Parts: sequence; structure tokens; C-alpha cells
Amino acid sequence: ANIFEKKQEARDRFFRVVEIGEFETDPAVWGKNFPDQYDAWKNTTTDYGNTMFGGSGKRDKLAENPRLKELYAGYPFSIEYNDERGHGWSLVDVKEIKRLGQNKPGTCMSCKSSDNVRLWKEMGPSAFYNTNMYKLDVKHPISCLNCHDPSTMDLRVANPAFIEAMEKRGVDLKKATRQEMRSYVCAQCHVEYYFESKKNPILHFPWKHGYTLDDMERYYDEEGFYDWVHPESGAKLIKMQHPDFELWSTGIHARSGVSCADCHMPFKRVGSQKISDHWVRSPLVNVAAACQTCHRWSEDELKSRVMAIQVRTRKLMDRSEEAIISAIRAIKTASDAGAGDAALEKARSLHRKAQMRWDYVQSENSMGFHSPQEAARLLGEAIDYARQAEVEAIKASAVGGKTARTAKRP
Amino acid sequence: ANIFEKKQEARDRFFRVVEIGEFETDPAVWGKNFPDQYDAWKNTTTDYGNTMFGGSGKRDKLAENPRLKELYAGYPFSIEYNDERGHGWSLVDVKEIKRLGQNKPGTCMSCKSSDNVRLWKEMGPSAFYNTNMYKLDVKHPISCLNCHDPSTMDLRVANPAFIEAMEKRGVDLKKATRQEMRSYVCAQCHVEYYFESKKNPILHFPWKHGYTLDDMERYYDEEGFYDWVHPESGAKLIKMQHPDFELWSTGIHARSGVSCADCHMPFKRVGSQKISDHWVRSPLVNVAAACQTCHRWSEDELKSRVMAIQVRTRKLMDRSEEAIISAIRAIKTASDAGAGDAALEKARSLHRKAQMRWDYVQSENSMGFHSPQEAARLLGEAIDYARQAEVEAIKASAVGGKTARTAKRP
Amino acid sequence: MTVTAMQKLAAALAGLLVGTGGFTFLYARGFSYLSDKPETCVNCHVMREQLDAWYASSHSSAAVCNDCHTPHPKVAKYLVKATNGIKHSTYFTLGNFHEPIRISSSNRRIVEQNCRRCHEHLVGAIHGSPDELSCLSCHVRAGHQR
Ligand code: HEC
Ligand code: HEC
Ligand code: HEC
Ligand code: HEC
Ligand code: HEC
Ligand code: HEC
Ligand code: HEC
Ligand code: HEC
Ligand code: HEC
Ligand code: HEC
Ligand code: HEC
Ligand code: HEC
Ligand code: HEC
Ligand code: HEC
Ligand SMILES: [Ca+2]
Ligand SMILES: [Ca+2]
Repeated sequence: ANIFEKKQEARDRFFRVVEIGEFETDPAVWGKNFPDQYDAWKNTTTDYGNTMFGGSGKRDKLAENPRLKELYAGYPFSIEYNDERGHGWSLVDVKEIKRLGQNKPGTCMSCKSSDNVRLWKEMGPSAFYNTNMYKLDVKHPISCLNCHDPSTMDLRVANPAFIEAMEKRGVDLKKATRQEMRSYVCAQCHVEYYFESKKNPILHFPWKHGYTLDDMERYYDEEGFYDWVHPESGAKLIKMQHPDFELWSTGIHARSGVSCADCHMPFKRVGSQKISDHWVRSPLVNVAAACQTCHRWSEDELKSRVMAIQVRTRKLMDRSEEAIISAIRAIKTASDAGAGDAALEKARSLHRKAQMRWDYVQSENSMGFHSPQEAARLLGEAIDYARQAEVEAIKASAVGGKTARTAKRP
Repeated sequence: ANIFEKKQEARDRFFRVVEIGEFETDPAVWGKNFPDQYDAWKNTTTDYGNTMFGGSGKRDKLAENPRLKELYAGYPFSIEYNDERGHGWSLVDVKEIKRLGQNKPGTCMSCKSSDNVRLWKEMGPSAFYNTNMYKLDVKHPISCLNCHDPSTMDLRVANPAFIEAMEKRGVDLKKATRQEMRSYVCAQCHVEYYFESKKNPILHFPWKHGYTLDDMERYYDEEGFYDWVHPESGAKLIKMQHPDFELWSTGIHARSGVSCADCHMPFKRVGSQKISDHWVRSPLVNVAAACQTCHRWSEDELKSRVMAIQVRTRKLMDRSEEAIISAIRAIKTASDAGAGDAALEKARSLHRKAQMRWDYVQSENSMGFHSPQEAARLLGEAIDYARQAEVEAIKASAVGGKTARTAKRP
Repeated sequence: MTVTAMQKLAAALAGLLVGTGGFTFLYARGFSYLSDKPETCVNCHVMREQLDAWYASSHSSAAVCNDCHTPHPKVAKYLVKATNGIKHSTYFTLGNFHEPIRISSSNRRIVEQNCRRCHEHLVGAIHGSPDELSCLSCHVRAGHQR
């Protein structure tokens, strides 16, 4: 089509069919003004199939990788743990998941619904976190209000934990550039988090010293923080959660100013309009728009570049898991052999360091793509700490009297 | 130069002042026809300083990293080992190096002089390899004849070992593209190699199964090949040598068709001509020409991107070295404690696997830059095998009667 | 508005005032800066790469050099052409410019404005000013296929 004919349509743009209220949580209402974005958003409940390591399937991670049950033993993630799917599923999935059963705190809703933006205002965050999740008055999954200011349609962050964390880092969100906002809206949720305490489950992000694993470990160690004690090894462990933003921030794309939205919500052309694709999903099913504007390689070539990176990562994950399981079993053997807490302290703290690094990559969602070399570095460290834990445990059990030849390999 | 001269130069191309003979080994003669390339080539003896991990300094690797003496114990590389410098130094350095003293076979000259191209013809490779290196009639360091066909000036490979290896891989060098030749000429030398035997030091490249470490390991294991037995651990080890071509071939640049010459011999403008910069050196002292034709980032930004990759690699190298040394000492302790060969066999073969992987990255010259994630993967594996060796040794020594608590950490 | 020969001449004369630069400006048919034919840019061989890359780009059929590299409306256009012309001529004569050649931030801004000028109908509503979201951060190869 000739570019000048289009001048016509150019005049009529988004009509304001309805006024969108300050706390309008229903995407259908927003959709009256922005039907294209709304239709795309609705697709986030469409099952577009699985990629090698991602995709929209509700894959059962515990069934796909039996090692996870032993690694997460004693923690809810050993009960049920699935690969995530589109934003439209968030409400259903958080309600149905068996983890924590009916005792989920309101905190679990923080990243699952547009209604929480309203509730944080009405109830205040603290009351929200301390209400049973199933008692919260929520109707809608993640949608418009989580990312937009209805009056201007500008991007906006609403999650109090993110705002607090950035303040503590001395980042002035008012000064954030538009390109930064195209990642910050995602960083409200796709990040490592922790609860202030089981009794008072206020939501926080461990970013005091920075975004790298080493920074977060330093913070957790200073606080003497841990999520649970591993029943077999007795180590005080931390469950890492989807640090997508943190890993991305160490990578070459972040360094090059490439935002989450660039790849997961690329612009697309709808008739004579250019809009952001609100069907947030794996870029591997949308390579043309997601990658080819910047990379001139073919779709197949780009996909296999991603796969090459992901397979390397997966191989190191396998090694890490085997190493950590060997450590767990060696520590168990040692304590059975009579080694005491003092003798096992070193082995246990090494297990903590190893599992933290492995879980950081495991719970991150790109199988290393967001920062390939950093993911590999962390897995290398995980292996080192895990095997050192095994060594320490074997020495301890030797003291404990028996040799550890009985320790089995996974 | 002003614009008149430019239009002038544009007309005259290279004059053939002299005819260059089929086996002209003297770069000065070639230089009569191609003064710009010759002048730049002469610069390869210029000391342009050191970068963080590279540069032109004849850095004493053994002094900079004391661990190397223990890792290479019992092998010539523990006697003298320096960082390489420009091509113009090759002849001096190979003659002066203490490794193998006066008993160097001719094979050592294979990659050090333009005269070997003539000698392979005159003597035949086998006689060349079996002549004492100091008795070979060589005058010139690496120069024109190593990479060029004097009649056409096309790129040409002359090293019989490379030609043989590529034939075995089923690669038809006659069909090689110009871009491939821009890496193949380097791959005559910047590769892992081995001697058929100490008695008959014919030069070969271990590429039967491919270029990756795993491929080469498979080949060496099939052949039961090893360079020396480590005096402390008793493991049969292989010394890896500058696998620059092999590591590069696993990286994103190779995959994107970027050749060695693109970065190490970038085109530069001389008057109105673009010629290849024959001052082959670290691209970090030549970022504008070497990188900015493809990358729009500033010189400082590009340098710090490289540094970020190299520092990550170096950190994993430190861990690998500590892990391997722990393994060596644990095996030593075990055999001192009376553990026999049978009991230590497993630990020793694990030491072999670990050291092979670490040395591959160590002896490669870009500190991981040529393929960041692959280098990290190999170091992660090196750590895994080394710590497993330590575990096996400790178990063996427990059998041997004593515990291994005495095994010291480096 | 249309451009008078006067304005073109004025711009060219502006070039003449600057010593060697001005001289080269004429010699190298610096008037090419006042023409819209892409080939004329290549009176300087150093522009050859960009010409070839432009031919290969999606825009060779849509836009010529000056559509992107000179601002509109036209008065400003001829001033920028003259100043760029003199700047480049000087560099060219002295030969001491950064290679690979890189667009200056001011000229990058002009390009950005031209992207928006032509694509207003499509991106006007969603893409704000260049400092907000740069077209080139994504469409780096629009004008020159690399
Ligand atoms: C309010 C919290 C929240 C925000 C904001 C958010 N996400 Fe999500 N995201 C989630 C949750 C929760 C899921 C998993 C939903 C489920 O599995 O039920 C998810 C899933 C995804 C998926 C997986 C889709 C699939 O098909 O597997 C991608 C990709 C994704 N988000 C990217 C992004 C990007 C990019 C942004 C910002 C532009 C973003 N998210 C903003 C919480 C959020
Ligand atoms: C800081 C934001 C945040 C908080 C708090 C949070 N989640 Fe999520 N949740 C996410 C994101 C982002 C995803 C998608 C990425 C992923 O699954 O790794 C997700 C995915 C899920 C999923 C689908 C995938 C799976 O794990 O089976 C469930 C179910 C879930 N969360 C439940 C919970 C529960 C229960 C809690 C409270 C204990 C909770 N979430 C707290 C952000 C959060
Ligand atoms: C996960 C975060 C997220 C959610 C949920 C979301 N948006 Fe967006 N939206 C974005 C991002 C990112 C952009 C791009 C903004 C930019 O480029 O500055 C955007 C842009 C827009 C724009 C501007 C035009 C365009 O497409 O770029 C409109 C209109 C819009 N969204 C409407 C909606 C509507 C309606 C919904 C709910 C159905 C919605 N958005 C839900 C993140 C989101
Ligand atoms: C340069 C492109 C790029 C950028 C930038 C990027 N991602 Fe990704 N992301 C990918 C690719 C590729 C995958 C792998 C998809 C797969 O395996 O199917 C992925 C996977 C994911 C997944 C899992 C999707 C699935 O299929 O289950 C989530 C969630 C995600 N990214 C969130 C983010 C967030 C949040 C950011 C910003 C902090 C971000 N991504 C930045 C390319 C990118
Ligand atoms: C907005 C621009 C942009 C987008 C969109 C983008 N990339 Fe990139 N990509 C870059 C830049 C910049 C680099 C760094 C190298 C460079 O400077 O050219 C890079 C590097 C890479 C590399 C090499 C680095 C590595 O980790 O090995 C791969 C592979 C890659 N991108 C794949 C993808 C894929 C797949 C997608 C889509 C899912 C994508 N990119 C989307 C700009 C982009
Ligand atoms: C005939 C063998 C041979 C060939 C062919 C060869 N090299 Fe080398 N190269 C060497 C040797 C030997 C050294 C070390 C010389 C010394 O330290 O005395 C070296 C050194 C170098 C250095 C280090 C320079 C410095 O300042 O530290 C670089 C970079 C290099 N080569 C790149 C290349 C590239 C790129 C090619 C192909 C275009 C190539 N080489 C072809 C044998 C060769
Ligand atoms: C297949 C080609 C090849 C063979 C055979 C070879 N070298 Fe080299 N040599 C190189 C390359 C390439 C470099 C530069 C890269 C490096 O140092 O890692 C080098 C560097 C050197 C250097 C300078 C750096 C250092 O290690 O101190 C010396 C000395 C040297 N070689 C001696 C020898 C000796 C002695 C032999 C025989 C035992 C030998 N070379 C066999 C290719 C070869
Ligand atoms: C280490 C390998 C190597 C050595 C040694 C070498 N060249 Fe080259 N030469 C190259 C490469 C690579 C090219 C680029 C060829 C191409 O692009 O096809 C090249 C190109 C040339 C060209 C073509 C014009 C140009 O500059 O691109 C000439 C002429 C030339 N070399 C002369 C010489 C002379 C004279 C010497 C000795 C003083 C020499 N070369 C030594 C690798 C080498
Ligand atoms: C994309 C650019 C690029 C390509 C392609 C590339 N290199 Fe490099 N190379 C580098 C960088 C950057 C370094 C690090 C230099 C430093 O640390 O100072 C390096 C380092 C080296 C060094 C050590 C230089 C020194 O300063 O001591 C050698 C030798 C080398 N490369 C050889 C090769 C060979 C042979 C190939 C092809 C098989 C190759 N390189 C391909 C960029 C490249
Ligand atoms: C002939 C083109 C070319 C040259 C020259 C080149 N690169 Fe690249 N570089 C690429 C391509 C292509 C990619 C892959 C990403 C993409 O597809 O854009 C890449 C990726 C990268 C990356 C990201 C991948 C990674 O490993 O993290 C870095 C960093 C990089 N290059 C640095 C350099 C440096 C430094 C130099 C100069 C020493 C250089 N490049 C020279 C084309 C080039
Ligand atoms: C469709 C728009 C467009 C057209 C038409 C166009 N250019 Fe460009 N040109 C650009 C952009 C955009 C850049 C800057 C690229 C960047 O900043 O990444 C650029 C950069 C340049 C540069 C600086 C080199 C560089 O890479 O920064 C030169 C020189 C240049 N153009 C010359 C020309 C010539 C001569 C023509 C006509 C043959 C032309 N351009 C046509 C958009 C265009
Ligand atoms: C008199 C010779 C000459 C002619 C004619 C010429 N250029 Fe250039 N141009 C140069 C030189 C020399 C440079 C590099 C100096 C610099 O970087 O500013 C350059 C640089 C540029 C740049 C990048 C630097 C900057 O200032 O942004 C652009 C864009 C550009 N030229 C566009 C054009 C366009 C468009 C035309 C035709 C209308 C043109 N040039 C005609 C010699 C010329
Ligand atoms: C003189 C008018 C003009 C200018 C200036 C211009 N364009 Fe275009 N552009 C067009 C036309 C005409 C088309 C082809 C018709 C269409 O697809 O809309 C086009 C197509 C495109 C396309 C789609 C084809 C592709 O390359 O993917 C993109 C993207 C684009 N332009 C971006 C830009 C950017 C970025 C700039 C500035 C660097 C720019 N345009 C400058 C007229 C222009
Ligand atoms: C964050 C990345 C990004 C930025 C910034 C951006 N674009 Fe785009 N643009 C895209 C993507 C992705 C597409 C869709 C390409 C596709 O679907 O193949 C697109 C599409 C287009 C198209 C339509 C191409 C077609 O299909 O006809 C035009 C024209 C265009 N952009 C121009 C611009 C202009 C002008 C600017 C600056 C005002 C700009 N873009 C800024 C990423 C971007
Ligand atoms: Ca998924
Ligand atoms: Ca060097």
C-alpha cells in the first residue's frame, strides 16, 4: 500500500469510547478504548504449544525432572511446581496450586491480579499481605492496571515492594526513561522476592547491594535469612524465585538497552496502526517481530542460536543437580555415621551456597538465554561448592568413624 | 594528503616491481611489491604494551600464576612459559625457550618460520620433523609465504598437518570461500596439536571427530594418548596448546561468519585504498577498525564488554585451578597412605578429564572471549571432574587406612 | 515553499568563505550537497559504503539520502547541507576523521525527525520524541543494510 493513502486512517486513532476509572481493574472495560491490545491480551490464555524449555504448556516440572523432589525436599515446591503460562492464567493458577494449600497469605496475590492495585489502596499493603489470599476480593488476572496509568496510558509501576526496593537503591522512578519503564513494569513481578517473616508476610526484594546473585547472597547472609532447613542435609536453604529481571540485567541485551518488551511485546502492525503485541509469550514463536528487526539471521538460525545457548545451560544444570544431590547424601551419611553439627557446619553452608546458585538459574525462565555466560559462571560455582560440601561431609563422616563409601551417586 | 593526490592514488594499484619466486621466504623481497603490508608486518616486533590478559609483552606466565608450576609439574611448560607476542618474534622465541633445551625436533619449527614452507618441499615433512630444530636452515620468522601464494597473492595454506587434518574431515580446501580462508590461514598454527610419537615427531591435529573439546577428548581416549604422567597424582595428562581456532569455531562470531582476520587484520584505509592491517595484534589496541565496523558502541564500551567476559572467565579459571590442585594433593595423600593404582585409577582419570578442560581454556589466548559461554561450560566441567577426583581420592585413602584431613587446600 | 536559486547560491557561497574546505567543496562538486541524487554524494569515494548499503536497504526505493539526512522545511535543509558539505569537505581534505565514519548526534537527530516525518501516520501516536524512544535503537538498518 502506498504510504500517503494511509494518511487518511492516520487521523482517526484511539477513540476514547469510555472513560477509564482510576482503579478500573476489568480489562474488558479498557478494551473498549483499545480493542487491539485487549484482543492480544486475551490470547495470553491461548495454548500456543511448548518450546524446548518454555512455551505455554502447564508442564509438570517435578515429573519432568525427578531430581527436584530431592532438591526441594521439605519445601512446598516439592509438592507441585509447573512451568508458567500466559498472564491470563495467573488467577486460576495461583488459586489451584497445592503449595501452601488454603493457607496462602495475601502476599501470593501481589503478582497475580489487577485487583491488588485497588486493594493496596483500599486496605493498605500490610493488611493486604496479612489477609488469607482466598479471602481477598479479586476478580481479574494480571491485566492493564498492573502496567498502565489509565488516565494517560503511560507505563506505571504499582507494586509497593518494587517501589520500595528501587527507592532503597536510590533509583528515582520518576526520572525513569521510557525504555527503562519497558522493563521496570515487568520487574514488578519477574524478580527474586522474600517475605519479611512467616508471621508478617510483607513482600520485599533483596536488592540492597545490587541485582547479581553475589549481591543478593551477601544481603541474605547479613540478615541470616533462610526459607527452610533441608531435611536430609540440615542446611539452611533459600528458594530462589524467577529472577528474570536480575539475570537479564547482567546480560549483553540489557547492556545494549534492549528491554523485556522489545522481545516479549514487540511492536506489530495492525492495519495502519503500529502497536505493542500484548500477547506476552515466548519470543521463539514470534521471532520475526521479536528478533529480526535487530538481527538479520533467518528464523531457524535465530532459534537454533537460542537452543545452543539453552542446551549448554541445561547440561551444566544436570551436573549441578547431580553434584548437589551427592552433597546432600554425603552429609546425610556423615550425620548417620555420628558426625555432629559442628563437624557438618562447613558442609552445610557450602550446600546453601551451591543450591542458591543452581536455583537462581533453575527458577529463572530463559534457560540461560537472558545472560548465557553469567548463568554458566553461577552453575560452575554451584558445582564447586556442592562438591566441596561432599568432600567436607566425607571427611566429617571419616571422623564420625565410618568411611563414606556408602554414599550413593544419583 | 589532499584531494588531488587521492584521485591520483585511486588509479595506480600494486606495481609488480619484482617477480616473487615460488619459494621466496624473505618478506623484504615481497615488500618491494607491497610496501604497506610489509611495513605493517614489520610492526609485529613492536611492543605496543599489555592489555589486561593479552598484549605484546613477553609476560612470564609461571611468575604471574604460581599455580602453573604445580599443574604442569613434570612437563616442560613448568620450566618456561610466556605469553606470545607478534609474528616477527617467532623465530627468536622458539630458539630461546628453555623447553626441551637443545633437543627440539624440527616439528617445533612448523609454525615459526616462512622457510619451513620451502623445507617441506626440499626435505619432505618427515625428514623436516625428524631433524633437530637448531640444524634446520631457517632465516625468517612467520611471514608472507606462510599465508600467501606468491604468484597470485591469494591466501594459501602450506602446513601439511592442517591439510591432512582437513582432508580427514572431508573438507575440500579447494572449495574454501575467501572468508573461510581468512581463518584457515591462521588455523595452520593457532590450534591444538600432537606428535605421532616422541621417536617419530610427525605433526597431527586431533580433529577426527570435530573441533570441540569433547570431540578431541574422544579421539585422544580412543588412541590412549597422553603427553606425560603427573608426578604427584600419577594421572596420564595431555598438554593442550593454543586451540584458538577450535574455541572460536564454537562461538557466536564464527557462527556469524566473522573470521580471525576481520578482528586481527581489519581493513584500514591507506590513501584511497583499503588494505588489510598486517600488524597482527590484540584488537583491543585497534578497536575502531577491529570492532566498530560491526558494532556501534564506543571504544571504551567495547573494551569493557570484552573485559566483563574475560574477568568472568578468569574467575572460573581460578576455581578450576584450586579444584585441580586439591585433587592432585588428595591423590598424593591417598597413595602416600598406601592406596594402590587400582584404588586410585578412577581419581586419576578424573584428574585427566579436569586438567584437559582447564588447560584448553588456559592455553587458548582470548581469556574466553572467542566463545564466552563455551569456555565457562568447560571450566564448570573441569571443576566438577576435579572435585570428584578429590572425593574418590579421599575415599581411596580412607581405605588406605588414614583419613585425608591432611590434604591441604592451595 | 519552493527554493530560489538565490538560496542555493547563498549556501554555496557560504562554503566558499572557508579556506581549503571551501576550495574542496567546489572541486569535489560540493554542489552535490544541493542536489538530491544519491549518486552525487558519492563524488566522495568515502561515501561509497553508505551508498551501497543504502541500495541494499529497504529504503532505496522509498527515500534518498537527503530525505533522511537533511531537515525539512527546506530553508533549514540548505543550511545544513552547506554546513555538512563544508564540514565533510574539510575533513576529507585533511583526511583525519574517525573511521569507520559515524553519524554525529546532531545529524542522528535530524534523521530521527525524518523517520517520524514520513511515518507519522503509523507511529505518531505511539512513538514520542527521539530522546524517548529512538527509532534507530531498533531499526538500525533502515537506511543502510549492514
Ligand atoms: C503483576 C505481575 C506481573 C507483571 C507486571 C508481569 N508479569 Fe509476566 N508473568 C507473571 C505471572 C504470575 C506469570 C505466570 C502466570 C501463570 O503461569 O499462571 C507470568 C508469565 C509470563 C510469561 C510466560 C508466558 C508463557 O507463555 O509461558 C512471560 C514471557 C512473561 N510473563 C513476561 C512478562 C513481561 C515481558 C512483562 C512486562 C512487559 C511481564 N511479564 C509483566 C507476572 C507478571
Ligand atoms: C514478586 C512477585 C510474585 C510473588 C510475591 C509471588 N509470585 Fe507466583 N509467580 C510470579 C511470576 C513472575 C511467575 C511466573 C514466572 C515463574 O513461574 O517462574 C509466577 C508463577 C506462579 C505460578 C505458576 C507456576 C508455578 O510455579 O506452578 C504459581 C502457581 C504461583 N506463582 C503461585 C504463587 C504463590 C502461591 C505465591 C505466594 C507464596 C506467589 N506465587 C508469590 C511472581 C510472584
Ligand atoms: C505486562 C504489562 C502490560 C499489560 C498487562 C498491559 N500492557 Fe499495554 N503496554 C505495555 C507496554 C510495555 C507497552 C509499550 C509502552 C511503550 O512503548 O512505552 C504498552 C502499550 C500500550 C498501549 C500504547 C500503544 C501500544 O500498543 O504500544 C496501549 C493503548 C495499551 N498498552 C493498552 C493496554 C490494554 C488495553 C491492556 C489490557 C487489556 C494492557 N495494555 C495491558 C505493557 C502492558
Ligand atoms: C533479547 C530478547 C529478550 C529479552 C530482552 C528478554 N527476554 Fe525473556 N526470553 C527470551 C527468550 C529467547 C526466551 C526463551 C523462550 C523459550 O525458551 O521458549 C525467554 C524466556 C522468558 C520467559 C519464559 C517464557 C516461556 O516460554 O515460558 C520469561 C518469563 C521471560 N523471558 C521474561 C523476561 C523478562 C521479565 C525480561 C526483562 C527483565 C526478559 N524476559 C527479557 C528473550 C528475551
Ligand atoms: C532491540 C535490539 C535487539 C533485539 C530485539 C534482540 N537483540 Fe539480540 N542482540 C542485540 C545486541 C545489541 C546484541 C549484542 C551484540 C551487538 O552489539 O551486536 C545482541 C546479541 C545477541 C546474541 C549474541 C549474544 C549471546 O548471548 O550469545 C544472540 C544469540 C541474540 N542477540 C539473539 C537474539 C534473539 C533470539 C532475539 C529475539 C528473541 C534477540 N536477540 C532480540 C540486539 C537485539
Ligand atoms: C605459521 C604459523 C602461524 C600462522 C599462519 C599464524 N600465526 Fe599467529 N602466531 C604464531 C606464533 C608462533 C605466535 C607467537 C610468536 C611468539 O610469541 O614468538 C603468534 C602470535 C599471534 C598473536 C599474538 C600477537 C601479540 O601481540 O601477542 C596473534 C593475535 C595472532 N598470532 C593471530 C594470528 C592470526 C589472526 C592469524 C591469521 C590471519 C595468524 N596468527 C596466523 C603462529 C602463527
Ligand atoms: C601447530 C603449530 C605449532 C607447533 C607445532 C608448535 N607451536 Fe609454538 N606456538 C604456536 C602458536 C600458534 C603460538 C602462539 C600462541 C600461544 O603462544 O599460545 C606459539 C607460541 C610459542 C612460543 C612463545 C610463547 C611461549 O609458549 O613461551 C614458543 C616459545 C613456542 N611456541 C615454542 C614451541 C616449541 C618448542 C614447539 C615444539 C615442541 C612448538 N612451539 C610447536 C604454534 C605451534
Ligand atoms: C598471518 C597471515 C599473513 C601473513 C604472514 C601475511 N599476510 Fe598478507 N594477507 C593476509 C590476509 C588474511 C589477507 C586478506 C586476504 C583477503 O581478504 O582475502 C592478506 C592480504 C594481503 C594482500 C592483499 C591486499 C590487502 O592488504 O588486503 C597483500 C598485497 C598482502 N597480504 C601482502 C602480504 C605481504 C607482503 C606479507 C609479508 C610481509 C604478508 N601479506 C603476510 C594474511 C597474511
Ligand atoms: C570478534 C573478534 C575476534 C575474532 C573473530 C577472533 N579474535 Fe582473537 N581475540 C579477540 C579479542 C578481543 C582478544 C583479546 C585480546 C586481549 O586480551 O588483549 C583476542 C585474542 C587473541 C589472541 C591473543 C592476543 C594477545 O593479545 O595476546 C590470539 C592469538 C587470537 N586472538 C587469535 C585468534 C584466531 C587464530 C582467531 C580465529 C580462529 C581469532 N583470534 C578470532 C577478538 C577476536
Ligand atoms: C564482521 C562483524 C563483526 C566484527 C568485526 C566484530 N563483531 Fe562482535 N558480533 C558480531 C555479530 C554478528 C555478533 C552476534 C550478535 C548479532 O547477531 O548481532 C557479535 C556479538 C558480539 C558480542 C556479544 C556476544 C558475546 O559473546 O557476549 C560482543 C561482546 C562482541 N560481539 C564484541 C566484539 C568485539 C570486542 C569486537 C572486536 C574485537 C567484535 N565484536 C568484532 C559481529 C562482529
Ligand atoms: C531511510 C533513511 C536513510 C537514507 C535514505 C540514507 N541514510 Fe544514511 N543514515 C541513516 C541512519 C539511520 C544512519 C545512522 C545509523 C545509526 O546511527 O545507527 C545513517 C548514517 C549515515 C552515515 C554515517 C555512517 C554511520 O554508519 O553512522 C553516512 C555517511 C550516511 N548515512 C550517508 C548516506 C548516503 C550517502 C545516503 C544516500 C546514498 C544515505 N545515507 C541515505 C539513514 C538513512
Ligand atoms: C566532499 C566529499 C563528500 C561528499 C560530496 C559527501 N560526503 Fe558525507 N562525509 C564526507 C567525509 C570525509 C565524512 C567523514 C567526516 C565526519 O565524520 O564528519 C562524511 C561523513 C558523513 C556523515 C557522518 C558524519 C556526520 O557529520 O554525521 C553523514 C551522515 C554524511 N557524510 C552524509 C552525506 C550525504 C547525505 C551526502 C550527499 C548529500 C554526502 N555525505 C556527501 C565526505 C563527503
Ligand atoms: C522519505 C520518506 C521516508 C523516510 C525519511 C523514512 N521512511 Fe521508512 N519507509 C518509507 C516508505 C515509503 C516505506 C515503504 C512503505 C511502507 O512499508 O510503509 C518505508 C518503510 C519502512 C519500514 C518497513 C520496512 C522495513 O525496513 O522493515 C520501516 C521499519 C521504516 N520505514 C522505518 C524508518 C526509519 C527508522 C526511518 C529513519 C531512519 C525511516 N523509515 C525514514 C518512507 C520513509
Ligand atoms: C523498541 C523497538 C522499536 C522502536 C524504538 C521503533 N520500532 Fe518500528 N517497529 C518495531 C518492530 C518490532 C516492528 C514490527 C516489525 C515486524 O513486524 O516485522 C516495527 C514496525 C515499524 C514499521 C512498520 C513496518 C511494516 O510492517 O510496514 C515502521 C514504518 C516503523 N516501525 C517505523 C518506526 C519509526 C519511525 C520509529 C521511531 C519513531 C520506530 N519504528 C521505533 C520496533 C521498533
Ligand atoms: Ca511458560
Ligand atoms: Ca600476547
